[in-house]
Amino acid sequence: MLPELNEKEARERIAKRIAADLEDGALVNLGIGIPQLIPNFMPKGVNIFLQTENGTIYAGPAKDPNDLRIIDAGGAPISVLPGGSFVSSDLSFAILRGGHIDATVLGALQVDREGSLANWTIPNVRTPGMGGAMDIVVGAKKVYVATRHFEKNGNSKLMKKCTLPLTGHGVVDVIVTEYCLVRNINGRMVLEEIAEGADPAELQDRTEMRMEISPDLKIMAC
Amino acid sequence: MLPELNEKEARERIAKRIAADLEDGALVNLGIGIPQLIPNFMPKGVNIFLQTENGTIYAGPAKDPNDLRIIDAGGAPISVLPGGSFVSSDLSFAILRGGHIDATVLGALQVDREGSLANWTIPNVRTPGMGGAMDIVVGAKKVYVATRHFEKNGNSKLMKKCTLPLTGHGVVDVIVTEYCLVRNINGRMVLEEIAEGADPAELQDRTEMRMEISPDLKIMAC
Amino acid sequence: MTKPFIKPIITPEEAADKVREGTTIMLGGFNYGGVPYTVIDALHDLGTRDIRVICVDASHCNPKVPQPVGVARLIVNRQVSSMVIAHMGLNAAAQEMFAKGEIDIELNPMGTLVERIRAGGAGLGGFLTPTGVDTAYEKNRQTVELDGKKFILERPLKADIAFIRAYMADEAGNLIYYGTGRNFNPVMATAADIVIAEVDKVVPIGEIDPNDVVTPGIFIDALVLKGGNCYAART
Amino acid sequence: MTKPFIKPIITPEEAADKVREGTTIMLGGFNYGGVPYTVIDALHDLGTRDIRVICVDASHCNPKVPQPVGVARLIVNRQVSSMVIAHMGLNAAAQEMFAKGEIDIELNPMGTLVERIRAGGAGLGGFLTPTGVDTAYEKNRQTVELDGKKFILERPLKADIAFIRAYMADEAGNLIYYGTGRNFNPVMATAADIVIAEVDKVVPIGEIDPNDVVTPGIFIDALVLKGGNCYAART
Repeated sequence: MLPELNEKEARERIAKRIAADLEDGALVNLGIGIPQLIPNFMPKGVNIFLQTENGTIYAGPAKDPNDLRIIDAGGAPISVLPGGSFVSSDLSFAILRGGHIDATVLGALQVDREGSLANWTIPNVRTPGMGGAMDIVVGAKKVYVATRHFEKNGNSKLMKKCTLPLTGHGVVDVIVTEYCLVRNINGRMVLEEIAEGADPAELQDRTEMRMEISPDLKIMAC
Repeated sequence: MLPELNEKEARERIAKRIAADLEDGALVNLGIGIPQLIPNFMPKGVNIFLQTENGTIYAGPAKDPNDLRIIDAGGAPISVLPGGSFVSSDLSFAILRGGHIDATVLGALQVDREGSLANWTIPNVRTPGMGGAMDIVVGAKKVYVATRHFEKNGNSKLMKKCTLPLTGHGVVDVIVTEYCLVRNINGRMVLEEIAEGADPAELQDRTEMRMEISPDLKIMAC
Repeated sequence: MTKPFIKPIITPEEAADKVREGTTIMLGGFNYGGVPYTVIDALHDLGTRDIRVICVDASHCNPKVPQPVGVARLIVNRQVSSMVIAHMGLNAAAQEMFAKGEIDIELNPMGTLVERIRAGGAGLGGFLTPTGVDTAYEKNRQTVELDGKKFILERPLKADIAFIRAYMADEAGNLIYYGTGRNFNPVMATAADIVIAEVDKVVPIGEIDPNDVVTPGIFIDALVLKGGNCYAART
Repeated sequence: MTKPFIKPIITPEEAADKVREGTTIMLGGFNYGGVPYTVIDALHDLGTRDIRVICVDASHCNPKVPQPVGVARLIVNRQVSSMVIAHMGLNAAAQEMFAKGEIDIELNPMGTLVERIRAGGAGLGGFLTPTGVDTAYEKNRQTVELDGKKFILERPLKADIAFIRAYMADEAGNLIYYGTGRNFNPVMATAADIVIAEVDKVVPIGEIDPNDVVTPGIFIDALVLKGGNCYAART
């Protein structure tokens, strides 16, 4: 049996693991949800800089919760840190699509063995729209997917091939769930780390995406 | 015989006539040469606003001839007038190509009956390059050509068809020379005004471009 | 038609009244920020129907924010016949109308959307982007392959009227923005026949340094002062 | 490689020394304004050859200005093997070398040139422009017809290094420009692997308002202080 985690533990573990993987000084764009927890878990001495797609370079915590003049893409008040700036959306997306962001972390509805990501629509159920995600996944130097491993019904979100409309094809570099870290190494999906107490064979058994188990498989830091 | 004019008289007459044709309040881009004389000849009570392709909105006369921080496209010191601003070249050319300029006035090596203009190269002789002219002629709402009527060898610069490489095809709205004003009316080149003392038949005889003489032919204001 | 050098300050109602049935409008803003709330409210009160809207998102109308905000007011009021947007995740009403086929919504990736508007303003015929390649978004869109890489060919967008939002204008219509309220506004200012900017304040010429201007006044037809709507007040 | 948050201030020689034979560089500037003269001088003195240059114009070298200026110094010194530019009307030497086939020069319309650089920086595959259609410029270029209108398909431009010129930087590399010195500089800042900005002065973080920044520091690798060249002094 895979170790059970509650929602909070699972989300924080994912955020913490990605926080530890980000390069010091990296310029990072974070999606809504789990990715937003990452700044709370940065290792001591390692700093990342946040870009928001609505135009903040170097976003920081809000100073006044009622002031909506500086917000993140989700509409929450934020601030700009010293050394930061504001840009228009054409420049913001030139930054995102043009390869000027070191990493992005996004949530997923599904992610698959080809490195494809689906996170913008469940046809006939819910269509929030792609927002900026399609541009970000083609432009960021490194694309992290931060996602719970399973759907509520127990199906794995790591698929052989996404059945939902894609956000991007072959764009994902690293998948982190509460049970594992999978790295896309030249198109091979390699299970590099597994959560303490989880059995690789069982995890693979319950995961539709075929993973190549690293000969150097490690216990996931958390 | 067409009345003889010296260089200065000819150039000033052309500038003066175009100045009188420009709409009050128009945003205008002026090429190098004769077009630069136009601001000196604006009728009383009629104002135009100048844009320079290197990024000045509302250009005015220089304040300090040694300060090269604010220059026109030709490199001459200018100033920015109250209400003006500076833009980068991508925005400057979005303005020029995107139809946000009311009029441009450009010099010509040749201009022809199809409304085409050649003014950027004489192959194997001189190739200054097109600079911004190709963008400007496709984007300005109204394209004036300000040119001497004849080459030094007596050939007319108003051609049946340009023999030099084009700057733009079918882009010219008005041609003003020291002898006439020709307006492109839905592809018909109509001689609307002729200089005092010039005979339409003789002018046509010495002009390669076939002009349709307006039934309402007027003496050119100068 | 040349635009006036000194920009008239008009009422929100006068601004909204320029919209007719079938008019295509652009609305600045991204989520809560940089939205011309005051003009949108006037347009809501005027009730003009069959408005075609180009904007970033469908704003808020959801269990957390049940009173519709900004363009969501026009949508819920059935004034909007079509939209080109990138996101409607915070507008449950719009998603429902979309699912029922009651509103014509074209979803674009956000970077594609802003670039299409920029292309419209810049006189370009279109552009090639890697965004959306090999996804469902690519369907029914023209693609071009160059040097073995596939791109989607995107077309420019223009509007009859753009209602934008800036922080401050001078009397010549030069605009500066504040915080994340900049977003789509400077690009939309270039891509519509008529451009009306809602602002916090209008200052005399000279108070905005010509080097600091973000949107030159040449694009602007008129100014509207922002009103007291609770969102206008906070942005 | 992430770029440093606090930008090192390096010497013009250190900046110039990043250029190798075969390196493609972008040089900001338009005529006299916004040119990184100090770095260009260092590059001249270093004598590096086979440099591929992307810039607006070939600067000055003509009967009125016989001493070559800016990039004209590199051209006359035979350091430049190829150029993509829009204008060389004020550089008689370059025109002569071009006529003799001694330098490979690709002329682009200026709006096309700046847009190609922007496309390079923005991750686009190209764009469609009406500029140059039905002229000699169209020859050997791909065209696309859309809705009965013909456009030239233009491709992005990128460089290994961009040397740009701004008025002022803060320590985080945020840049503002002065007057017509802005020109191609902000766009070039987005389109090269390494971007080095020559500036009048570097101020502490906080002295440039985040709303006034034109080029965000994220694009910048290093700063150079402008030197005493007579043109640098006047711009």
